[in-house]
Amino acid sequence: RAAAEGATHAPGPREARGKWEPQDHDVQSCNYWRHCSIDGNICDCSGGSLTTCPPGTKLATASWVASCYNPTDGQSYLIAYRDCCGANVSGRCPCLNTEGELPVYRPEFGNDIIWCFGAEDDAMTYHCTISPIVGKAS
Amino acid sequence: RAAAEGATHAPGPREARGKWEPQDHDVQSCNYWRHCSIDGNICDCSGGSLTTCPPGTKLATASWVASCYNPTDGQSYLIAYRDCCGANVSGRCPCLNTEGELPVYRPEFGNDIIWCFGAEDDAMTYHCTISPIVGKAS
Amino acid sequence: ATLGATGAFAEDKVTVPSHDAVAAAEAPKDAVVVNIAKMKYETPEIKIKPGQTVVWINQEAMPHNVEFQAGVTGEAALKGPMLKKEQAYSVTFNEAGEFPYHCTPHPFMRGKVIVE
Amino acid sequence: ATLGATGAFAEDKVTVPSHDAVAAAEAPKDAVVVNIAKMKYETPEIKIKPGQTVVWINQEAMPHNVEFQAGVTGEAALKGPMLKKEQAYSVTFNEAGEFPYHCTPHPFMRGKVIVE
Amino acid sequence: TAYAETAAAPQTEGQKQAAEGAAKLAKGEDDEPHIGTMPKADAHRVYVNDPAHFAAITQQFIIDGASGNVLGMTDGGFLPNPVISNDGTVIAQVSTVFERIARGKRTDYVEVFDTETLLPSADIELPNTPRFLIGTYPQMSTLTPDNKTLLFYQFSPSPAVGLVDLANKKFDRMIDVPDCYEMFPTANDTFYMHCRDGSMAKVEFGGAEPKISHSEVFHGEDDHLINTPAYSMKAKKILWPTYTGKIYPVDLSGDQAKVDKAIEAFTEAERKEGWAPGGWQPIAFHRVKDRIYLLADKREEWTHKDPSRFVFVIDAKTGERVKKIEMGHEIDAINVSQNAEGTLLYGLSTGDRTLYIYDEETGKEVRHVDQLGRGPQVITVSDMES
Amino acid sequence: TAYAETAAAPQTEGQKQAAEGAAKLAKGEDDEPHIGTMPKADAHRVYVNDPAHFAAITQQFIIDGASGNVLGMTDGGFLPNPVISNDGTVIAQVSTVFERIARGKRTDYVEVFDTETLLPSADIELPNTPRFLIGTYPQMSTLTPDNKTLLFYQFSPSPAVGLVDLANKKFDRMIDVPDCYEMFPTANDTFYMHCRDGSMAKVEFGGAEPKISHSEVFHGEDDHLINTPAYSMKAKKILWPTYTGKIYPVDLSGDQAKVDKAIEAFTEAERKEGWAPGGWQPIAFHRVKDRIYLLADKREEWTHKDPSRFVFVIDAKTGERVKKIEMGHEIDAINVSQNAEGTLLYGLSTGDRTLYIYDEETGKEVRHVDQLGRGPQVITVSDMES
Ligand SMILES: [Cu+2]
Ligand SMILES: [Cu+2]
Repeated sequence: RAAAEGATHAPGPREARGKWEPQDHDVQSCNYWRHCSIDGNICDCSGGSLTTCPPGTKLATASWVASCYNPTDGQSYLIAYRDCCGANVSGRCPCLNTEGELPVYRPEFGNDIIWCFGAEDDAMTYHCTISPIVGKAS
Repeated sequence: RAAAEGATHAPGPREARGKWEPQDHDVQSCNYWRHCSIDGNICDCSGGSLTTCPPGTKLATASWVASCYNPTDGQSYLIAYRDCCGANVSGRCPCLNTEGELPVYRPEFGNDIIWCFGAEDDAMTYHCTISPIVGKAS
Repeated sequence: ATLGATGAFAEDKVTVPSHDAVAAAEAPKDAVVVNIAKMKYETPEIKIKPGQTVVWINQEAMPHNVEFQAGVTGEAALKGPMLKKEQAYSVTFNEAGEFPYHCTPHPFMRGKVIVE
Repeated sequence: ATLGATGAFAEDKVTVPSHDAVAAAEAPKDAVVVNIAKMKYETPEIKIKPGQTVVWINQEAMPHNVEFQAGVTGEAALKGPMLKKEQAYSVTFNEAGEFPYHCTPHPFMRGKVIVE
Repeated sequence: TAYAETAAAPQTEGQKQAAEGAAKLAKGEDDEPHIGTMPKADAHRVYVNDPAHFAAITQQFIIDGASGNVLGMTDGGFLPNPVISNDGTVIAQVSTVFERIARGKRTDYVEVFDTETLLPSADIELPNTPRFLIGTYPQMSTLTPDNKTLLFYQFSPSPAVGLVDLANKKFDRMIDVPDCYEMFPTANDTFYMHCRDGSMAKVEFGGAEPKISHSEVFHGEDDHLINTPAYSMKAKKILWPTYTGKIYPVDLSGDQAKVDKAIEAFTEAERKEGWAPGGWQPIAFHRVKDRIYLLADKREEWTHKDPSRFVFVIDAKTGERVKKIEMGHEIDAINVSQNAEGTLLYGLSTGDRTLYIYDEETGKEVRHVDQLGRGPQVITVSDMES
Repeated sequence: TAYAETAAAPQTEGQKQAAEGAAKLAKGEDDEPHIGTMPKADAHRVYVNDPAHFAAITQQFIIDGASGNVLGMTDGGFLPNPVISNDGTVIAQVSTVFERIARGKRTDYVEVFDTETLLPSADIELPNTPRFLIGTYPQMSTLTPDNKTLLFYQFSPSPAVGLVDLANKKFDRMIDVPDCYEMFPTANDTFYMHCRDGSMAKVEFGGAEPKISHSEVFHGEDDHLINTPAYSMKAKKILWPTYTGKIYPVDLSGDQAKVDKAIEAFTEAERKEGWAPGGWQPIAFHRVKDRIYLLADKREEWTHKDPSRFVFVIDAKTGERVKKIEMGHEIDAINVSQNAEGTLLYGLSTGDRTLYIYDEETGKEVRHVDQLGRGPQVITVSDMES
């Protein structure tokens, strides 16, 4: 059907095994540049934003990181993926990207771990992930 | 792809708003004649059978009923839909049929109710439904 | 309440000859009959003497039962089996009192046994 | 442990000047510095005197912190903020003892402050 | 493939966020993650509940109908009932959880959510696990007009209505009721129910003993009144359709329920063609416009819970059909925002897991919100109009 | 449309039930509903776990690979680890639930299921909510060979392995371990782990104090060993592939871990074309046949968790490729039944929520089992062979 204004559904995960082709215009799409190693759901789709947790969840202090390439300025930035916890998984905007993702014995770059450490009330269930920048990739 | 032997997936729910056309050859399909007023999941698909609950669940004593037409012998039988309870919904073979289904104030024919009454341990979550005959429809 | 060999609940006010449904023909002959039909207990209120037995006989295909809530016949609820058409269930009332009951799936089906 | 106006936990063995990360330049000048780089505390074991302050400065983009488990600096765990590059966090150690710590997301990053 | 944008299309939420993120980065501003809060509810706030096909845990989506953005979510247990006040100040649910997922100790409780933080502000356990476990009917849990009392329904072992004192965050009591179902509150101490015998019961619970009276029987045994009528507490009016589309307007504004002349949504010819309502929540009412919306389609008999593709808009005063809207999707539930201007018509597709949003005036679909759980069925709106 | 049957196709479960039901009815036999029991486990028993994309509650499907029938299901909490013994006598899990769905008091526990009734036979709470919450890796929870001790992994605040005494249904103790991950038991008091530094650690916990020793480092920092290697406890052998398909055979049968010559699954030319393993559980091992199965495809770098469409069968002794099987679907996890004759190759598609079953010898798909939850990822089999 014809696209209605403000269509809210994001293109799904990227083509299996395909090249990572980051964009800088839609946070709710899995190929948004900062989501290069995200595993889970994009918080902007369930009441949060690119860098804020939805109301009702708890923000982890810990995170895993990835170095993501920004096509707009040609720089790579370190993204610290912090989980929003204490609620059931949102189910909206699920993505699994693994740029630079390493196995569990290199947990600093591993995205299978439930990175809820440091969230208030010891919240440890996974709702969604935010993609804040913590610095330039070294 | 070519149909593999013993294909286990059942045709889904019937066409929306369509005529009820019961068959007598596949219990795991939503249009099996006894399922004429089933609301939920067919137990045969998750370790039970047409008239038995899967291991690990509890069998309700109560039920709702419907009068279902058997195309094989041209008779109508009263089916007492008993729920198998105490486990999360199976998610396999979901069906919603409403032949003769009545609103909640006629609960004896209503299939929205969680009919787990009488199950052991006061089990009250819904896993699946069996379709035993309790008699000829009067 | 523990079930004794005879089916008797020691501290309860009733005795239950069989916890399973029986064919109507096998129901105790001297019992007071309450027929169930058209979503009703035909005689919703009956009076009996202590020691008498009531037998409920389902006369229709729709399954019914009788259930006495916790505290009525004993500490625990007494939930009779669902009865198919022409199946029966009996309860012997040993003590005086009023014993309301209902049908488990059909709470609007209510009756009472008055023992005096 | 209740947080006093000065940031001091009355019954704890430490004082925390700021619970938030501060710019490295704003770290206490007389503190003993532990740099964090390449997924390590560069000086994983340090010895100080009671009353001295330790400041951890993260020298890389990868976020790190320090966390003292429950029972070490006080009854509750002391979880420092995650530090970005060139951010710092200080703890003043008031009593003698051994204070092991680790990085919350990276348990293999371990260190110890020995106060004597 | 690049996301196609036209000059005319407004920015989506995802695009806005990307632009803001890029701007901040360009200015060298640090990201400062934190937890967001909910905006204040307005007339375009809409709640979608997902009973998830009888799953042991469920979800509710809080959506801004005007933008199609999900504002937040709440978790529920097994078949919870959403409870939303008309003024938008109460977001609550009656819910059930078990100690070990789907078995073990059962707890029925009322949970109230802070409307800004969406964190629980009250958790009130209900004694004796009383609540009726059934597919989600809006009128199985309601608030009184002052928002101070929450009512929930009990079926077994004997019909009753539970009162929960929200102001003091405690369970109050159970009230035995006749063989009647669902609650339609009209005052802070009064609600109506629909009874098995075809009458409406009036229950006044302000005194020491509840006072219960019945209206006349207003429909026959063969008029099957659907489970999810439309109710306007402010108008004290129920619009209650039968399986065939005969709509009973039940006026609760007087001393006793009074049923006005039924409105036939379809002509006899249309009914012969098979036109009849169908879906989970197939009727809505716009109080200020005094309009009825009926979700319907051509259907075989006994398909009253199948989705439908059309909404018939009916003037509640005259019973005349105003228009017929083609929904363009298989719709299971409908509702309408209660504002007079810029009214939105909501159509929820359980199969698509999508809320489709239409301009009520033009009937055109203007946006949609997808990925709404596993089997969303219920749409709740508030009535903030005077 | 009528279900098409050919004379050759065997009856499905649903067809069998229909025929039996019709036969009983024709004979006038009453239905006697009751609760079924599980058959005894055999070599074609296969378990599929659905972590449901991080949902707070999950499910496991117990399947007969030979027929494709689901035999039963178990419920799990958040990211549970399935624990199945090689002799089929233990079906257990390490699980986590919360008092209010996804928040509130957290409980970590081991649950053991009766293999006939599937009812819980043990529920053992773990103190201090120790378990590592992570996507499901088979080796994060294991049994000792005698089935008496269950091991689970703790990550934070410091790596440890928990011991649970299944025989006496109680938590035993935590053992501090070095910066190492996953457990590979070789004896009732010994297990190995893989360490951050690239060595294998041996942990002997039979005495008062655990005795821990390390092998040599056997791989460099740039050899990324995947999270879900294949482990045969009976062979005491791990087949551990890297992201590029270099497979380390880790022999745990001696005094210390010994890593044999790595097997390159792909030639340099193939690797240049992009061939590499990928999926959630992309390697399996058939002990009696001594064969390795590697799920792989042509892929871009850094797509190691994307599904693949091919299984490369490799002789574990010679490192030679035996054959390449076209799976015909996007597969995320594979496993093989351990029987020598009639071996089944299992391919699980998370996206299709379907377990595809292949004749290992011919490589042909012979049946499939669909509707397996929301995001099934893990396949577990027992090794009942001598
Ligand atoms: Cu009855
Ligand atoms: Cu660190």
